[in-house]
Amino acid sequence: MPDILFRDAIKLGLQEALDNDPSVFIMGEDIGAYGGAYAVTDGLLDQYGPERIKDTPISEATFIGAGIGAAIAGLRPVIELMSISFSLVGFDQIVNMAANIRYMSGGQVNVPMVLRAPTGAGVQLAATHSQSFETWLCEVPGLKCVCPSTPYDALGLIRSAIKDDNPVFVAEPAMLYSKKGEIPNEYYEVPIGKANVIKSGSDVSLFSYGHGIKIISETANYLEKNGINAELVDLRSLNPIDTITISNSVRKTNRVVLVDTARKTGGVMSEVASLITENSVDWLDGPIVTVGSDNVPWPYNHDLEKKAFVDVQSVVKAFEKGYGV
Amino acid sequence: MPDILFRDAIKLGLQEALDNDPSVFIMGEDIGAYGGAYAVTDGLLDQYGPERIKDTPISEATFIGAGIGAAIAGLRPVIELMSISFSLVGFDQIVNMAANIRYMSGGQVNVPMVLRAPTGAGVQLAATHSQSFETWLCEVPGLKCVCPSTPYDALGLIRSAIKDDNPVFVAEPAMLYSKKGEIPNEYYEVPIGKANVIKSGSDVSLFSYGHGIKIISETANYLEKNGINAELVDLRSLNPIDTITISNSVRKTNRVVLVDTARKTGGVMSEVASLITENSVDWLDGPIVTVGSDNVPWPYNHDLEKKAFVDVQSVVKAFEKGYGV
Amino acid sequence: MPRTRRSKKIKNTSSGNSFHDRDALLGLFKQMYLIRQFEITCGEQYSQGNIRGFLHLYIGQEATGVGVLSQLSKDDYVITHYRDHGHALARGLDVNRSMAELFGKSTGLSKGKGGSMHLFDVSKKFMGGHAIVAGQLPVAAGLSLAQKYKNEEGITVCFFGDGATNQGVYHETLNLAAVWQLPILFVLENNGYGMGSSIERVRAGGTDFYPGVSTYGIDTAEVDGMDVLAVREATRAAIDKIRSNSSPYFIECKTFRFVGHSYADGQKYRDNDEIKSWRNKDPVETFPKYLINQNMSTDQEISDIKSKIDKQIDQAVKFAENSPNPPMSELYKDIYRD
Amino acid sequence: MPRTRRSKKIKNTSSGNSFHDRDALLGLFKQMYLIRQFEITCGEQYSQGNIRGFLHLYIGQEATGVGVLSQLSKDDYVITHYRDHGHALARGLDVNRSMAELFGKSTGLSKGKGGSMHLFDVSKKFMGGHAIVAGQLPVAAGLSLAQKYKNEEGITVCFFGDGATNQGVYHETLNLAAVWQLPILFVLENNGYGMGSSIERVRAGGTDFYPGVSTYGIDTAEVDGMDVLAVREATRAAIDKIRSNSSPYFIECKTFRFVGHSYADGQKYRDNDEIKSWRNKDPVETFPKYLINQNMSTDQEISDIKSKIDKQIDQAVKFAENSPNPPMSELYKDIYRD
Ligand SMILES: Cc1ncc(C[n+]2csc(CCOP(=O)(O)OP(=O)(O)O)c2C)c(N)n1
Ligand SMILES: Cc1ncc(C[n+]2csc(CCOP(=O)(O)OP(=O)(O)O)c2C)c(N)n1
Ligand SMILES: [Mg+2]
Ligand SMILES: [Mg+2]
Repeated sequence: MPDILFRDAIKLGLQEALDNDPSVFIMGEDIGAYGGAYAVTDGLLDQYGPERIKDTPISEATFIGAGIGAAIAGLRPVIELMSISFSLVGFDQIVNMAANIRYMSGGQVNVPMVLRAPTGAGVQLAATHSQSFETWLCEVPGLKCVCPSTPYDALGLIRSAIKDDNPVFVAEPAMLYSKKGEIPNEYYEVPIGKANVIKSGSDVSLFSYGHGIKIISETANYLEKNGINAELVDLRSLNPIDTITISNSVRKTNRVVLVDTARKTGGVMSEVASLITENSVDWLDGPIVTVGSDNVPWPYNHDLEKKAFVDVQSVVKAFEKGYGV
Repeated sequence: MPDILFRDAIKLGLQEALDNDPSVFIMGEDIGAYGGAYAVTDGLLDQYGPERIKDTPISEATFIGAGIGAAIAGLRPVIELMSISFSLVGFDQIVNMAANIRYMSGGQVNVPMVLRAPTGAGVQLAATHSQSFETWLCEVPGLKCVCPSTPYDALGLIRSAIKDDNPVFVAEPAMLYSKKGEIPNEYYEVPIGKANVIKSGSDVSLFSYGHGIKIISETANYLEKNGINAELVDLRSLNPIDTITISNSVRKTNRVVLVDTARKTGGVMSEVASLITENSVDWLDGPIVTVGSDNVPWPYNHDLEKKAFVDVQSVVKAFEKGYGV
Repeated sequence: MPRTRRSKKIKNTSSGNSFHDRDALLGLFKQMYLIRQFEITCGEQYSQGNIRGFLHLYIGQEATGVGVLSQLSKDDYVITHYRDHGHALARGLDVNRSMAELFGKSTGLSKGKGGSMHLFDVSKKFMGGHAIVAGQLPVAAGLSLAQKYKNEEGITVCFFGDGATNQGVYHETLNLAAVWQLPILFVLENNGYGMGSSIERVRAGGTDFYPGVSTYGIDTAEVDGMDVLAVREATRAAIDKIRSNSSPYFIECKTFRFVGHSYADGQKYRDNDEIKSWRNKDPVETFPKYLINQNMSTDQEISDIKSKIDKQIDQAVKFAENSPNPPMSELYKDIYRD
Repeated sequence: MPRTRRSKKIKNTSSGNSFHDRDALLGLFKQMYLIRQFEITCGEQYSQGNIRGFLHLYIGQEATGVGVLSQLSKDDYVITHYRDHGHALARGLDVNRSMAELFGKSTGLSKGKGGSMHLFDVSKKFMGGHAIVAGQLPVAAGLSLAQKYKNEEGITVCFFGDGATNQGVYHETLNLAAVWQLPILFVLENNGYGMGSSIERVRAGGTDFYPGVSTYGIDTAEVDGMDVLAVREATRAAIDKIRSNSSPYFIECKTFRFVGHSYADGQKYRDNDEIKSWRNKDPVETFPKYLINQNMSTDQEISDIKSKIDKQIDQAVKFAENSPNPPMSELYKDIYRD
């Protein structure tokens, strides 16, 4: 099992697709000569040439729209956005067009397109560059949305995303690009729609995704020292969401803590809470505890940003308060 | 108490502001000579002239941004969007710029701007023209967001919105423009941040907003016949949300049904559910029941659209299932 | 230096001859009349409540769509905005299924889910009406990008209105098409108004659009959009150029809608004289007269054609009326492809 | 007809005289040198980890900002993008508080909440650096709209880069400014690259921008952005025109950044020769030489100025270092105004 960087795992997935499927091409700002803002596509231009590694003008709405057009015409574009915050410039094309065109045409077209973007706060880029709009994109019927937390999942999900016949948004936590992890030598995919039970436990279910996995893992370590055996679930897929794995875990541990690195208000976990209330409320021994980052614009200052960011302490505190332990 | 159309209540609010405050002006597509897509601004061009009733080119991003600029320079622009669905074209300006600029400047500027837009499905405009993006906009720190359900609230909220020193999004349910209601002769405002207990009750709290008020009112009538006395709460203000009124109602009736006319997934009510779980879970006699429209793109066909739309029957059914009554 | 190119001014070319065989010309008339009658009928059906939502009629602009689409091959993609009935019918989409879509029926082109603004027929490479102003332009660039990428013969034709040129994506798309040298034909149907806004009130560049376009290094032509033959000739020239150069081309058609923006529009923003003066150029009236004048047709033949089409439209209405609503299960289909 | 207007080509005007009093000229040098030293220091502080996030340096482009801003009055608004240190300092923003903002300190212009990309000082009508490419353009239109609405004297100056012109809102804003005849000066700092993308690779209109702009009927000038005097003269002419006509104006400055796009950029996309040849025009080097040549200054005076400014920058770093972090309560402030 070789160790690989998160960013290189994604690159590997792109390379495989470029190698195996001539209908795959990549578009985005400065993904070619510059090598990509987070160096994910570094070297691909030399390897595959400018027809398949296409640098675009700074016009997100139009190159996303062009991706949709290319996709309904049978290609499989993979589009990189420099930041998920810039998706707002192209939100009309993503939400009104990519998500709806199949439905509006009565199923005549489909959009096998992948949009990839770094997401989340943590590197002092301030209010407009630190957001987590996967919280919105995962709510749009017609789109799929995933967010890997390890190089393993990053590769496995990018493989599935590129093969998917629908538009898939891959939110890549910016803080993970330089993290290492193992991947097997054998081919595998991580199916879209399946959560991952990272660690089985009996006393409480901790749910999160993306960069939040680090936080719930550390929380579990802390709880373990206090004799509490936590189950850790990485949602991975935000749409479709794996209601079965969620229910199973809740019904086993009877206690739930939901952790979002995005702002708590409007986070993915409100939806998960609503799901659990609906499906498993009778199995709960207490409230559904939701923890997220502060509901403020992201500040530049390091300490303020850190304070806004959800952390182990706040998760533990919320759990203790919620369950009186 | 004169009867007035919903659309005219808004117009009245605009006229008052134009009369009383020279820094107020109105911008939007075809609000002048054409009279506005939903006739809210009909006649204003003749009354106030082209400097204050400004027709814009079809470029939402730019005229919203121009509103932000005018607002930070001391004016009070009121901007009409023809549909909340078109807000996506200007989402970057609303979410990245209007909401964040005060914070990023360390409080040096503020954005006293009102954005108004018709919202919601129900008139067979199909997938791209029937959405309810107040569900997203109300999650953005830095923005306020309201949604009136009566001419009274429409006038009262537009008065407050225009006076507010922050960007306020007013989502106007498209299906309500032609509804009539009473307004008093005396001046009043509806404060932003206050929910409205439309009807006091003891057995269950029904929460909704906008066009959903009609549905919970009918539900209450139905329940009453079955001996269940429902309390009706109109959120009205989606950001800030009136946590106190919500808690009081929940703690009184101990049963909760949340109704969204927007798609259930990603609706405002998931956030409310999360709030209730956090603040009042010990007062609940059962699950938090959430009902919303189907999680599908809005179809054109009348019957399909109607089926997708939340209705009294589905609310009653969900309540009965949730509370076993 | 910017690659500005001169705009070709296309005159009325009724005196030309290469396209002038009788069947082709009568075909143009048939299509224009079909569209006209289809839409008059739509208006009636709308006021009876059988068609709902927004209804944008193409009445007055028929020569543009018919002229352009007469020159396409089956390999070419077509994509347009919400005012799409004319383009759909001129592309040969089934009249019955088009009407059924407007009625929201299961036999409709989009199974009743799209309605008037969203006609699609992928088997004819007709990639939709689109309801967000200018939203179809980036998608059009993508269609033609795919054609170029796959080395296909076809080109992409993208229709849009003057109002759409005020949206940023219009400019972004022109730029992308020119930078990547995409085989795409932009057809601007300049009817002078975006809803109630005359061009002069909302656009700084004047009422002509090709000068701005040529600063992108894109070839342009300006044509009388009420003259189906002129449109046809401009299109043929444009397509030849696109196919030989694999480069974009832009045609500006000066045209007019005789009716309101949508069915609800009282047209307070313009006066009757303007409408009247354009009505004099009505292609559905003037073109058959021209054909008769040229001894290519007769009053009788024209009126036979008309009554045949009238019947076809009646049939379409019956077809739509008699078609079933989509089953409720359709609500949940076509969101994702498995 | 489109109102195209000819672009004025502004030559090096060092031989002019109206602005040429010694103090004014030395002032230009002082500002350029201040910016240069400020930014060299920023780079050092960034590599030491005292400045974080993104850091975009203006090194090489000083003549543009200084030339333009030297001509503004206090009534004028200034708004720009993330590469904003030069504009901020040339507008006279406090050096200490600018540095403190980059350090994220409570004494910073934006209390440490904005950082390098978001310098604001409303007391000087400096309305921010903005980090979404081209996002400041619509806001600039709004500022100048307010000035016109309120019948104020001031105008609005909006800076942006060549890359920003590929965003739709650039075009939308030009259109709006021209339709509404807003008193706004657009200053394009054309440094040849948007990140790693040279203009030729991403823009169809060629490397000159004014031809496209003039199709909006906006007056344009093109100027050597490495020549502070030329920029100054172009700006004065532009502002006179804007104030007398209440109409927009557009200046394209040809310039170059000597360093990477941001601190992390290895500049693989361009070769050293290009950088070198532009370095020969470095205004911070050439302008003092010119002053000495013209007997307006001396080696000694220039080096005195430099060491004074060097000290000022050292002070600023100390000020920033010694300033406290914002208190945690600041996290929750400035979201809404009560
Ligand atoms: C982004 C967006 N803004 C506004 C609208 C509302 N709207 C629909 S059609 C239209 C006018 C478009 O005019 P034009 O492009 O000239 O086409 P025409 O209707 O004249 O054929 C407007 C403003 C919309 N659909 N999308
Ligand atoms: C909407 C958006 N897309 C992409 C980016 C990332 N980005 C930041 S600066 C930049 C290049 C801008 O180039 P230009 O406008 O020429 O300004 P310069 O950096 O050369 O001064 C890009 C692509 C962004 N900030 N916003
Ligand atoms: Mg038009
Ligand atoms: Mg640049």
